[in-house]
Amino acid sequence: MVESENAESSIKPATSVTVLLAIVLALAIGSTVGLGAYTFTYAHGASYFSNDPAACANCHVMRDHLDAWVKSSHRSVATCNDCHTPPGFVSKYFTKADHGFFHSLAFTTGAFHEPIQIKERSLRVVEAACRRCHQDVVHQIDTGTTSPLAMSCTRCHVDVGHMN
Amino acid sequence: SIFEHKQEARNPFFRVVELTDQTDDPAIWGKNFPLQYDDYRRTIDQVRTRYGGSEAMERTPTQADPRSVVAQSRIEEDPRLKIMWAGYAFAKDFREERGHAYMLDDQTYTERQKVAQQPGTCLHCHASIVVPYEKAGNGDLVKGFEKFNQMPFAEARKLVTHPVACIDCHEPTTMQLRISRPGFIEGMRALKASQGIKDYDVNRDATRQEMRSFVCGQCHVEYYFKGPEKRLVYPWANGLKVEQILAYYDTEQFKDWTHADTGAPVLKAQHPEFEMWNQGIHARSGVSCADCHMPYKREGATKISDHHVRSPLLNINRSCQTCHKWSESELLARAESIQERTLHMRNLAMDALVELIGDLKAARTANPPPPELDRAQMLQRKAQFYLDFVEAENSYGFHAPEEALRILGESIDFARQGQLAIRPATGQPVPQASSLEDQCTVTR
Amino acid sequence: SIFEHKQEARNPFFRVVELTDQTDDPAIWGKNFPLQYDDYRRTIDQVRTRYGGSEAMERTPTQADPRSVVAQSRIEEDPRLKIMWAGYAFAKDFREERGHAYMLDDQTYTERQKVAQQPGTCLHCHASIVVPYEKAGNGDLVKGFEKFNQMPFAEARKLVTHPVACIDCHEPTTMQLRISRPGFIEGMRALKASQGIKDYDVNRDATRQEMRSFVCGQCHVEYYFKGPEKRLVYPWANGLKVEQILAYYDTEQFKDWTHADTGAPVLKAQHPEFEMWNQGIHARSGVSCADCHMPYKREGATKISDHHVRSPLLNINRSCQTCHKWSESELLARAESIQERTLHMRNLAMDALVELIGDLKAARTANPPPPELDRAQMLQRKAQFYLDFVEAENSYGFHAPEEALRILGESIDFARQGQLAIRPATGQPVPQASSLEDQCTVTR
Ligand code: HEC
Ligand code: HEC
Ligand code: HEC
Ligand code: HEC
Ligand code: HEC
Ligand code: HEC
Ligand code: HEC
Ligand code: HEC
Ligand code: HEC
Ligand code: HEC
Ligand code: HEC
Ligand code: HEC
Ligand code: HEC
Ligand code: HEC
Ligand SMILES: [Ca+2]
Ligand SMILES: [Ca+2]
Repeated sequence: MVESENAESSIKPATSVTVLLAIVLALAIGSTVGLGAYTFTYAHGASYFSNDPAACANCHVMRDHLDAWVKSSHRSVATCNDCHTPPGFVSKYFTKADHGFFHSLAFTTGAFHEPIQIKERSLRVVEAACRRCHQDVVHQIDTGTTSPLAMSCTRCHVDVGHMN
Repeated sequence: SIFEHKQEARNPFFRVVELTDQTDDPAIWGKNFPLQYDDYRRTIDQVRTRYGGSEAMERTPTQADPRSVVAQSRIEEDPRLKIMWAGYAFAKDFREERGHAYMLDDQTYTERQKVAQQPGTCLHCHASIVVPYEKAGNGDLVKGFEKFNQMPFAEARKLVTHPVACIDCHEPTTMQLRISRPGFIEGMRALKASQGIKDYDVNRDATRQEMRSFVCGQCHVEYYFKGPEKRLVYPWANGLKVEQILAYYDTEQFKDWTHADTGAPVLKAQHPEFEMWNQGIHARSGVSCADCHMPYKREGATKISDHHVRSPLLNINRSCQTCHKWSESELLARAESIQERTLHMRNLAMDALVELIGDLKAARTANPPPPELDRAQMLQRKAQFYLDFVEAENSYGFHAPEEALRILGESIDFARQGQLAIRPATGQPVPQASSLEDQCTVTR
Repeated sequence: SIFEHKQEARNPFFRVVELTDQTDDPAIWGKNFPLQYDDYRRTIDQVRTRYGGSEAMERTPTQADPRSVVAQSRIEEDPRLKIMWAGYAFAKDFREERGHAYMLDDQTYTERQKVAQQPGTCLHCHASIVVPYEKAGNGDLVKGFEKFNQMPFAEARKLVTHPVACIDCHEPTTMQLRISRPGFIEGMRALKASQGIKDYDVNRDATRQEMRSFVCGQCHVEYYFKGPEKRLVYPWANGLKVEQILAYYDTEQFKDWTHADTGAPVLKAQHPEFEMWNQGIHARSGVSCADCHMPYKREGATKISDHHVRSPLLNINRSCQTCHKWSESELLARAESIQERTLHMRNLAMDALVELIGDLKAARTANPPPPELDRAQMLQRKAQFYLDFVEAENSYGFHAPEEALRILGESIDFARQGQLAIRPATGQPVPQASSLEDQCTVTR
């Protein structure tokens, strides 16, 4: 099952921050060497920092997800980053760096599982995003736990963002 | 951030009255949670689906039974049930179950109370009993449970007032789900122990999603009364599958009654919804009872769990369509085609069992009785328990379609083998007048 | 690298040779579609899954049978099959099926060719036959089909060279899917007629998604040879369910052979994958054979259909995970638990059938033979066809789990009723020397 109480609770900003900053800055000034960086610029890396869904679809492997998003109920109300990046400058750009840099790497090496599956950490980001917009709707049901995965929205609303 | 949001979420309820462990009247809880309370009261509705729900049948109230409406009788719908249960209270009165609002009355006034002396144990699943148990046990739930088990039903009945209520599923201060039934707590401990998990505590160890099914598993399960103390026990020490439960009863040498026509030591299976659901694809996929029977509904600005617990087929858009994109009519057709197939095999199994019972009846009077009579009786016990395990399960196979068909197929095999056990071997000619003559002339 | 990815994205494939209705050599098609061709050739791989795939068994080639590798023998794995098929070619040789690359050789060299004289009809499903049919019919596919049906196998065999190839499923200029098999075209017309749809033309009326299953349904179906013309017919005029197909054979008064031990007029079911899939939840949900057995795979920037047709359980991420979020191991476990349950019931049904065959064997020699012998033989025909319908279906129930269990349950019931039919009634004492004496004294 998708959801599990034992799944320990959400991102630990404290520890992450430093790591993130490092990567983010590195990317920003483009001083990272190797394919990753090459790909990053080639795939319009800069557009990572925009909210344009097309930015994500620079990668054809993201194309299906863009298409599925266009068919989804959220097409007109939420873009990729609304769901896939947490709020707050640092964590937001860390996540983008993750999608941008590590995905670039994975994409270039071709070393990733197909079909692409969301990672637990990313799912946490998404689950938190649901609550960001729908607090009022769910405040009664979303109780009594500190892990967003303990009460998973996507368990039932799996295709709000991507309608296949 | 997530954290702040969570903190707010912790206690999202605006309370007008304080609720304690003594508050068993749902009307008082309703002051704090009017939406849930309104739906809860609607379990009084009676609507029939093709195989479920229930039909409101008018009746003229009597002194003994003041009910003016009951659900349809199952034993009149299918008289073969009377043959299966010959000699047991269920052959006198067995009705389609209906909404939670009726549980206390239906238990109190069923004919089954008249033909047999029932213990207070019965109330474990038909009343709001947390407070009464604690009172009877001076604060000790299990002690109270044991006291109730040993009272006669009539005496125990005086100590309860409500059908299942808020306090039976909720912890009053946080509104978290909570298991209040000793039968389930002990049953789960035995089950987990059989899987190598020591002293499992359901209220401590279960996930929130599990609790959304466990609160129902408190009552929607197979059970029996153990020993002279009439302790309520869920027979799960070997596992939840029909063969594991039967094996448990065999080692306990337990029988519910002796079959009137055949003398076989037989068992009555009762509403194993929780056990069957566990064998199905939905449970395997993490889908809980509440997901389907208490789906979320939008009330004004917020979502709440629909406390009008009922057949999901009366509420397909909320119960099924969030997960399944098919149309309501298509989803209804899918559920009904599963139920139809189950019913078809259930009828074949019922015919086989009735024929076995007929043969056993004849065989007992035969002189000499066939040598394999005992084996045939044990095969009846098996065939009957397997069949009743699906018959008594109230989803007509939907909760676990493949398991239901597997069980019915095996039931047919047991019943037919029982018939074969008490017949002369094939090839042995039926003695006919003529052939007898011949043999006589030979001997002459 | 990503640069190439973008290049490929622009132009997935361009043609180097022209393909016509005469081009039956897949190697030539492969020049235009190297990716599909490479995968197509990999159907020579032999990998075993828990219940499927196939195992490569070494053997020393002989003059008569030059194969150095075959698949494992099913009749050695389960000798009860020989009893079920006593007196029929399948009792001599029946192996696990393997990849498409072997279809022509396996058909040519099976022992079944030696013990019985087979017609050219067989090749309809074991060779690339579009071009040979048209040649034989001077451009008329159906005429060619009829000619082949009436030749002896050996003669017809000389006219074909390839196993199923591109042209058997594709129209060469557009690459659209196309049905080339008269058996399927006529079978579908009969089926649709029974549903009130007049002169249905599969190549004209089928949707693209339907075609993704129909191309497989050309061969993965139950069939028989009708009349002296040995015309290949798919028995679908009443529908695709087992009882509808049996009813068809009964009205045609058709039997495959007379059972050697029992004299019953029995039938052999063969690979009804298409029929069973039609009864399952996947078909109902619009999931085609190709979705699972030829899933899309990414080759650079383009997605192609995996032409390495094989067990989806060897390719779970592409075959299942596009629709199911569960892990590979969980999906494997789900499929295998369905197959395990099917196998369990299949074994119970097999035991029941074998016992019926034993009883019938004894009953025939009895004097006088039991009056109900014919009825028992007809029950064997039924029980055996039902069992074989699941046994011969190659997914071990996965294509339609509930239907498979329903069929097996009914098969058990038929077999046991057959046994009962030829036994003296219960309660009738077995005639014993003593009791006979008594009766004699009485008559004196
Ligand atoms: C450079 C190409 C590329 C771009 C641009 C790209 N992705 Fe990805 N993405 C990938 C690849 C490759 C994977 C698979 C990685 C894996 O599974 O290990 C992936 C996986 C993912 C996943 C699932 C894995 C996970 O981390 O949970 C998410 C979610 C995702 N991408 C979102 C996005 C979003 C949102 C954007 C735009 C802000 C984006 N991607 C832009 C290539 C890309
Ligand atoms: C309304 C919220 C929402 C929006 C907007 C959204 N997604 Fe998602 N996305 C999700 C959810 C929820 C999942 C996880 C689905 C699951 O559990 O399988 C997901 C999963 C993914 C995955 C991993 C594949 C998978 O099925 O697990 C990728 C890649 C992805 N999204 C990319 C994108 C891209 C690119 C966009 C913008 C075009 C986008 N998403 C927009 C909610 C959203
Ligand atoms: C950027 C804000 C935003 C995010 C993030 C977001 N939503 Fe929504 N959602 C909306 C809006 C706006 C609507 C449409 C108005 C309404 O119905 O409230 C909506 C509608 C919905 C609906 C009703 C329509 C439908 O699709 O059935 C559901 C359910 C829903 N959201 C669930 C989710 C879930 C689950 C997530 C996280 C995976 C999510 N939303 C993420 C803003 C958001
Ligand atoms: C067990 C299944 C389930 C889970 C888990 C679930 N929902 Fe829902 N949700 C539903 C159903 C059913 C409805 C439709 C209610 C109705 O139609 O009255 C719904 C409706 C909604 C709506 C639309 C309300 C409206 O009509 O405008 C939103 C928004 C929403 N859910 C968000 C969420 C979020 C956010 C979460 C996680 C905190 C969540 N849901 C968890 C089943 C679920
Ligand atoms: C995936 C959805 C689903 C889940 C999960 C589920 N049920 Fe059901 N249940 C159904 C359906 C559908 C029916 C058939 C209703 C009908 O025939 O009208 C049903 C029938 C019932 C009935 C008989 C209802 C009637 O109308 O007569 C009871 C009692 C019941 N379920 C209890 C449970 C319990 C207890 C659980 C958990 C242990 C559970 N169900 C889990 C869908 C579900
Ligand atoms: C305290 C015991 C108890 C608990 C807890 C309980 N039930 Fe019941 N339930 C009953 C009884 C008793 C009946 C039959 C009432 C009658 O027929 O008078 C019943 C009837 C039902 C019915 C049949 C309604 C109909 O129309 O036929 C459904 C559905 C059902 N319960 C589902 C659930 C679900 C889901 C849960 C958990 C959320 C649950 N029950 C919890 C005892 C319980
Ligand atoms: C382990 C929980 C449990 C116990 C103990 C229990 N019941 Fe029930 N009872 C249920 C549930 C759940 C239903 C609803 C499902 C059903 O009817 O199959 C029900 C339904 C009923 C019904 C309505 C349907 C019918 O059978 O006519 C009656 C009457 C009834 N019970 C009487 C009794 C009596 C009398 C006893 C004690 C001998 C008893 N119950 C003990 C759980 C229980
Ligand atoms: C048969 C069991 C049962 C009974 C009785 C019951 N509830 Fe619930 N209740 C549930 C379940 C299951 C949930 C969902 C909890 C979760 O998802 O954690 C729930 C959730 C709630 C919630 C949280 C918000 C929501 O709607 O999901 C409130 C508030 C609530 N119930 C109030 C009540 C009140 C008031 C009563 C009595 C009138 C009551 N309940 C009776 C089973 C029950
Ligand atoms: C919270 C999600 C959820 C809900 C609610 C739900 N289902 Fe399902 N259902 C599933 C999953 C998951 C499966 C397993 C197949 C899969 O993995 O997609 C499934 C399988 C099924 C199947 C195929 C099983 C079989 O035996 O062929 C049917 C039919 C079905 N559901 C009907 C229903 C109906 C009817 C309801 C409402 C009463 C319902 N479901 C409610 C998630 C759900
Ligand atoms: C939803 C997925 C799915 C669909 C659709 C499907 N199959 Fe299968 N098929 C399977 C699985 C899983 C197996 C079991 C494979 C195994 O046991 O290794 C299987 C087994 C088989 C086998 C035996 C393969 C072997 O390895 O021995 C054949 C032949 C077959 N299918 C043909 C078909 C045909 C023809 C159709 C359409 C009429 C079809 N299948 C539709 C999933 C599917
Ligand atoms: C021309 C007839 C024909 C057509 C068309 C055909 N098959 Fe087959 N298929 C066969 C034969 C014959 C075999 C067995 C070959 C052997 O054992 O030598 C076979 C074997 C298989 C196997 C078993 C492979 C194994 O490892 O056991 C699968 C799976 C299969 N086919 C699936 C399909 C699917 C899916 C389609 C359609 C896309 C299809 N077939 C189309 C005749 C055909
Ligand atoms: C209607 C299509 C069709 C016809 C006609 C047909 N086959 Fe097959 N054959 C198949 C399919 C599909 C398979 C693979 C599935 C299986 O083995 O069950 C197969 C498998 C086989 C195999 C390998 C497995 C085994 O049984 O040992 C042999 C040998 C074989 N066929 C021989 C023959 C012979 C001989 C004939 C003619 C008497 C014949 N076939 C006619 C479709 C057909
Ligand atoms: C047993 C049937 C079968 C055979 C034999 C077959 N194909 Fe296909 N082929 C299919 C199916 C099914 C599709 C998917 C078509 C669709 O979705 O419309 C397909 C699709 C294709 C496509 C379209 C692109 C793609 O991959 O989806 C090409 C090109 C192709 N096949 C080439 C070939 C070649 C070359 C051969 C011979 C080496 C061949 N096929 C043999 C069944 C077959
Ligand atoms: C193209 C989509 C698709 C593919 C591919 C697919 N499935 Fe399914 N599967 C479904 C649908 C749809 C259902 C029906 C339940 C529902 O409506 O969600 C289902 C149901 C199931 C069920 C529940 C049925 C039951 O009898 O309990 C299982 C198990 C399952 N699939 C396994 C598999 C496996 C294993 C594969 C790969 C071999 C596979 N599926 C491939 C769409 C698919
Ligand atoms: Ca009911
Ligand atoms: Ca095989």
